[in-house]
Amino acid sequence: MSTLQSLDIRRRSATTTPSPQARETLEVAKLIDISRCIGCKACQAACLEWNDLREEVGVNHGVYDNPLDLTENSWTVMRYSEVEQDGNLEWLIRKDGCMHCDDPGCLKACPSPGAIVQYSNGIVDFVSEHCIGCSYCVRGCPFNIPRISQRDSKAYKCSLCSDRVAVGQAPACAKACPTQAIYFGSKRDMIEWAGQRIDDLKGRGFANAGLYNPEGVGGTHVMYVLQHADRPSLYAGLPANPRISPLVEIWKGMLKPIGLIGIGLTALIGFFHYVTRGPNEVAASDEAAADRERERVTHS
Amino acid sequence: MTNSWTDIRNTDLVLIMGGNAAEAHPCGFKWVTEAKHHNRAKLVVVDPRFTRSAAVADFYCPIRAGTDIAFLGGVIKYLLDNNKIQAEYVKAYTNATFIVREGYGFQDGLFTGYKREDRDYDRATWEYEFDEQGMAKVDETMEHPRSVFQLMKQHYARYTPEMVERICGSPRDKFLRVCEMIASTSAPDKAMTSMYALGWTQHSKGSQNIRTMAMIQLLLGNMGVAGGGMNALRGHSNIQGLTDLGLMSNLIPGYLTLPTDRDRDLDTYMGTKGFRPIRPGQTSFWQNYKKFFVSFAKSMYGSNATAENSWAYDWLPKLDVQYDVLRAFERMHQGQMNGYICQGFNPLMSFPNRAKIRTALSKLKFLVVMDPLQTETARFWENHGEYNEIDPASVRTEVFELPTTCFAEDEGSLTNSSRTLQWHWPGQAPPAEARTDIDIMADLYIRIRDKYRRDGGKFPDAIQNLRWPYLVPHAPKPEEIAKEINGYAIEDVKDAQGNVVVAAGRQMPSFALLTDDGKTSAGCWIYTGCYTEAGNMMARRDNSDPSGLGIYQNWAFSWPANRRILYNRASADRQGRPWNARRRLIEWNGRAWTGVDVPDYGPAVNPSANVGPFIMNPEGVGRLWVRGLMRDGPFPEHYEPFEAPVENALHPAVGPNPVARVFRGDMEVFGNARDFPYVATTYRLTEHFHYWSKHVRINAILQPEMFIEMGEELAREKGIRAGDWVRVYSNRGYVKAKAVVTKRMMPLRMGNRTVHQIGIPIHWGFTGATRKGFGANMLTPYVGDANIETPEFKAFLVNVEKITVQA
Amino acid sequence: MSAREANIYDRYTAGARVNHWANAIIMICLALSGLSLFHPATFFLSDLFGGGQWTRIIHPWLGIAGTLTFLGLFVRFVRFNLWNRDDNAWMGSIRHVLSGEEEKVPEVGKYNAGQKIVFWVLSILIVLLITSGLALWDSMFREYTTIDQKRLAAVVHAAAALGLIMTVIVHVYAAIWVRGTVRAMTRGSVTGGWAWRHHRKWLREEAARQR
Amino acid sequence: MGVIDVTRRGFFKFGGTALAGSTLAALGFDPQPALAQVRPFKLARTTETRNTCPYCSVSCGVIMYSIGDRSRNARSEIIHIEGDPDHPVNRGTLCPKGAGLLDFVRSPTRTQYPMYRGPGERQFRRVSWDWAMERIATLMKEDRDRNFIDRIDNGTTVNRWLSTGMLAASATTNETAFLTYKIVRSMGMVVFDNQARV
Repeated sequence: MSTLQSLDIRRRSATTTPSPQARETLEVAKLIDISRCIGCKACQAACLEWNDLREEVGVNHGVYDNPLDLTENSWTVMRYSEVEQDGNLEWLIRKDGCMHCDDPGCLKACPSPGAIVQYSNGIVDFVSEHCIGCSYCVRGCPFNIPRISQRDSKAYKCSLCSDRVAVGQAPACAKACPTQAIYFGSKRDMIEWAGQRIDDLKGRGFANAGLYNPEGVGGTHVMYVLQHADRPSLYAGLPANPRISPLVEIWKGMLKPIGLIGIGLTALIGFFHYVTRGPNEVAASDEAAADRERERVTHS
Repeated sequence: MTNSWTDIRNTDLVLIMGGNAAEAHPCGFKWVTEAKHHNRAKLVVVDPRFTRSAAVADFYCPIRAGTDIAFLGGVIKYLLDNNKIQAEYVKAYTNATFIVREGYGFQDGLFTGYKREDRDYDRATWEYEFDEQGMAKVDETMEHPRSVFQLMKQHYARYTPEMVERICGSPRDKFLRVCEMIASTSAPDKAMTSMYALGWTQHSKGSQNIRTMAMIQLLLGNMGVAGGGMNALRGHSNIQGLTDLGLMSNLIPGYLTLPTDRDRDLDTYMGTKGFRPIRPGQTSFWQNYKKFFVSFAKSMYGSNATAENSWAYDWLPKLDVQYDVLRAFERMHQGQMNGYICQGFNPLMSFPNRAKIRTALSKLKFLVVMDPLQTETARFWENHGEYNEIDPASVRTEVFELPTTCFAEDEGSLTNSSRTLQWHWPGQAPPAEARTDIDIMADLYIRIRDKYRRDGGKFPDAIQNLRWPYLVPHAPKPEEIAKEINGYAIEDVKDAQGNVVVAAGRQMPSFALLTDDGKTSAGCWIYTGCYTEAGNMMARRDNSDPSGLGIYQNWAFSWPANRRILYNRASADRQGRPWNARRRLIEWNGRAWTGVDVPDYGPAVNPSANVGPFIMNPEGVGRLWVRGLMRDGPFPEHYEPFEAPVENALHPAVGPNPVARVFRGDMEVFGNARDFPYVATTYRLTEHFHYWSKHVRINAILQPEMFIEMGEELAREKGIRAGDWVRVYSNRGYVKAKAVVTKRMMPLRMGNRTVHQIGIPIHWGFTGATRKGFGANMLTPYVGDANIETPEFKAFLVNVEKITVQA
Repeated sequence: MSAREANIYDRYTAGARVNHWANAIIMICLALSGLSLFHPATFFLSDLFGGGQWTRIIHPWLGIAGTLTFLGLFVRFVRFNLWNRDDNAWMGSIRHVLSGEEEKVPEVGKYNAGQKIVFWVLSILIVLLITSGLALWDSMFREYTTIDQKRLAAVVHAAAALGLIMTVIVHVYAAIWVRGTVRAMTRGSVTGGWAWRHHRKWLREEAARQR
Repeated sequence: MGVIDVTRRGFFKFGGTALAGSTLAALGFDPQPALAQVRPFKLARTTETRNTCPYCSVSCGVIMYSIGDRSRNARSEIIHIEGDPDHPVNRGTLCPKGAGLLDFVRSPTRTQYPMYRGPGERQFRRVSWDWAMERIATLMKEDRDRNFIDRIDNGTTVNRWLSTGMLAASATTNETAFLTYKIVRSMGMVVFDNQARV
């Protein structure tokens, strides 16, 4: 039933035992170099075309962003922000979409076994057959990426073209990107290439150029090279240090076992109390006393 | 383009001005990104808007639309004043040293010889001074007061940085920073590439915009070198091919010109095509004009074109005036046109002043539209409310809409901006009853020819004697036509020693072997070599690039003669040694020219013969001063657009281009700065392709609805917020659109005035998947460039107001 | 109390009983469907409701129904569950209660302190559950709350649900442990002896009313 | 894919032990794991054809993937268009227009049939190719015969036809262009232009 041998899955949602993970496949990553991105939306077009997704033709909202936000049909959108700093203008354009975290909040939050899987190559993918549309993943994700479809109540997000990567191709957006702002390969190579790009940027006066590979989520398989890595929020609200919300950690963390054990214990306490104390029975003397009392009250 | 897309990787500085490469040619722009990373190249963008090219640029400078010559004139002055030119290159390869005759001059905005009533020049005074042998005089020291160098220095002395700031609104410091960066490429081992497109061509002085940059590239020694050149980023996949093949009023394929009423017979016609060299020993390649003309005539009329009937000279129509689209629609508007055929194209959306275009179309007797998409032009007679107000009953035109195949369903070659002809194959059958353009045209021709055979009629000879060698007459094969374009030997072609070089019936390997005695046929001489005996060179897919300079000799075929970088002789100094050791194109090895590209030169011409690298020019060198070849002046001069917010600061008496042709009725509808205070410019977005991609769902999703772009300061003044509906109106019409309020449209401080600019993308109409929209051409003025009649879409005047629109 | 045997006392009307058992059943379904989403190990419970999607669809509606039915109970019994001095005394001898030595436990009215605690705990938890539940009901009310609010709601909902389940377990156990209690809610009446043993003051009141 | 096969009959019995069951689960009793399935690679058995993007003049190489293996009974419909990795200019990349080419090929507003609209009519109607081409040829011949100028006053033969014009576009092939040129000039047309003008 699974075209990808289940051995290639590192982690599976709502599954408390480890998935079979004997094989160590190449850990891939997509590097998005904002300094090369011309905001042309080729990646959006390629994503829509490859995944056979189509959006309703919307309206213009007074900006270049179309559609305005990620949706169940648009798994990646460009976010345009105009930033003016000491006299000169910068147009920072960021390709928004799933970051494929190493510790995915969506997977941690998802209650349905197998609905979200993390392959051994680092891709976090939604297996829509198991999705129950509960929006837990939306709450788990530190980047607010998953979207629930109105049509089928399933969660959707960028799959890093797991189907293409599974047969050895690059994702559709990486292949289409005209200026190689999107680069795909092993995570190690991408980090190395990012280093070269950062040196080039530093040479052009961007002292704070850096790699965005946030530790808060264990590093991501979609990384950015930012001209201003010291202020990611300039890039349409890219979180400075994203991590799974502590509330989600509590909710999905120790609350779980404690909860079940609590219920279990309450039931057990009751059982053993009954076994030791025996039932609290009404004795014949109580019935007699009740009669006397009734006589007393009714006839006094 | 003089160079090629992949050559851009070799550059050290990219100037994107008069174009928006990142948005209009994203995959070509990749090579700018490559140059930035591998060569530490810098990208400079000068544009009225902070475009997506500027988003990844190292430096951006704003400019008022329509003032490019003022800016570039300022750059020339900067280069000359600071002696930042490649002196040896300028002296050897440009006409800087040539002496101009007495009587030439420039005063108060006009060159000598202006005839006010004709709006034209008598260009006799715009000529070199010749010696007795008819050779132009030169002064190697360039000190002579009438040398081109001194005249140029004097002409651009007026373009001071202050004047540039006053005219263009570009802040002085930013302008000087751009000059500095440009000047850095005057070093022999540095190159700058100019990437421009309609931002420069769509002005009433478009050709001169480009000439100014060509002068700068010549002064810096960037012509003919790797990573240099004048790179026009053509807008369409085969606009280059159609122009090469002469599909214009005054052209014959291969940039020959159609005879005019003055050319009574072949000899008179050929008399004007002498192109005798005017410097000793120059190639002046156009001397072979007759070989190309006769070979063309043979491809048109085959055996019916003989020496006796002057190679069927009279079967070609002669021109009284040039019938460009503006004149065509003017005639239509005056009811002088009965029929019109649109093979693709969407004139209702593409030509200026749509109201005039719609009225013109409705005066036709019949209109034929051949297009893979349902275009607005085919539906100009339908009433679409505000988007297309017309009463169908009043339109008497018979309209035919013929379905054609699109690129995916037909076979043939396209010529891209780098002059590369590439073959493509169909991936599916045409939809429903669509047919290829070839089949439709062949069907039309055969029907008309047979009608003339049956019923006779006016002058059927040319039609009936047209060479139609196709195996299946009503369905010519693309290969057959490609071979015909390449040309073949009708009889054995022999060399001087008499041995056969090309046997009869064989494909011609090169245009150098074409003859003017009727032995050879070639549909388009510059394409010869595209389909030779070795097969379809346009289908070659070997993408090896041994030199690493992005030449790709064996990928498809580049005209002329598979040369990838034009004028590449200029990449080597007088002795034949490359200026730039790291990027060697061709060099003289003592016996012949060798290198990575086909030499744009006689292969064995010794450099000591001082044959200039610009082999097409009678001077043999690049022209800083163009004699009488341009209608509006041998030196480019700043003229304001026909609708300008300010008067001409250099010469108030002469505002707009004095020789641009304006038809009666159009002059009166130019708006003035009082009623229309804001400069408007039109342009494309990267998500859309003119009026095609509104039919494409994915692109409609990416940019669904018409908008205009305005600066934050202007928006505050008008109380407009991002996303509001606004009405932008000129003296000719109005459009309604959403407002994109942005920091990227900067207000220009010009002296004590502030000029605001408004940007209007062009992509929406009343057919297709996007929201219905008005067309930018409802606003644009009906005037074209003085030399080539390209409409002035890029700079005109509008006003804007906030409106409320019911959803 | 005409024909019935004299020593039986009515404790709950038919309406109360129907209301109670409706709420009970719904609460159990809520617990089961909730638990299926709570822990991977319990996800199999979602098959009781026709799979994950149906569980996610039904659970909120059950939540609404549960809240409404509980509201019915609340209105019916709130006046009996107001805290008074007897309850403090009862709490003081909690050890005797647990060990079953009723005689050492002070007399109480219709409901003892334990039952009142259960009543109020359930009320509070139900309020928490419905508010956090609505915040979590994305398929209906996605835009009304921010993601952070939903995260907080998720924790509150889970904790409150655990509390509710445990409280219900105590409630059910107590009913089973104290023999004769279950009939109160199934048949609506208790024996005099039961009343004498556990709710003597209530017995007197009932008896007085029969005069 | 039931996890534990709960039959209708067993429902009630099962219900009773719900609470007890939960304690067991808490101790790590793991129901059958749900397996993952990746979307099958949709180009696995399609036919590839090389082509050039029709839009701008970078002329990126594209590969078109069509259904079927060109066998007779499968209409080779294009299902995906991607960049041609071998093409030296675009190296497999495409811009947003190129990446959306599939929707151009399959646009619902493609022209399908020859349409005709007579003088004053309010709508297009479908006509046959033969009728349309015959009508156009007749109109053109009539107009040419009536307005053809063979000679001008000073006796020069000019052989031009000014009253019918043609507009060539920008994305037709060179072969179409040359054939069009031959036909247009053989009829004497000079009101003739193409997209380069704008």
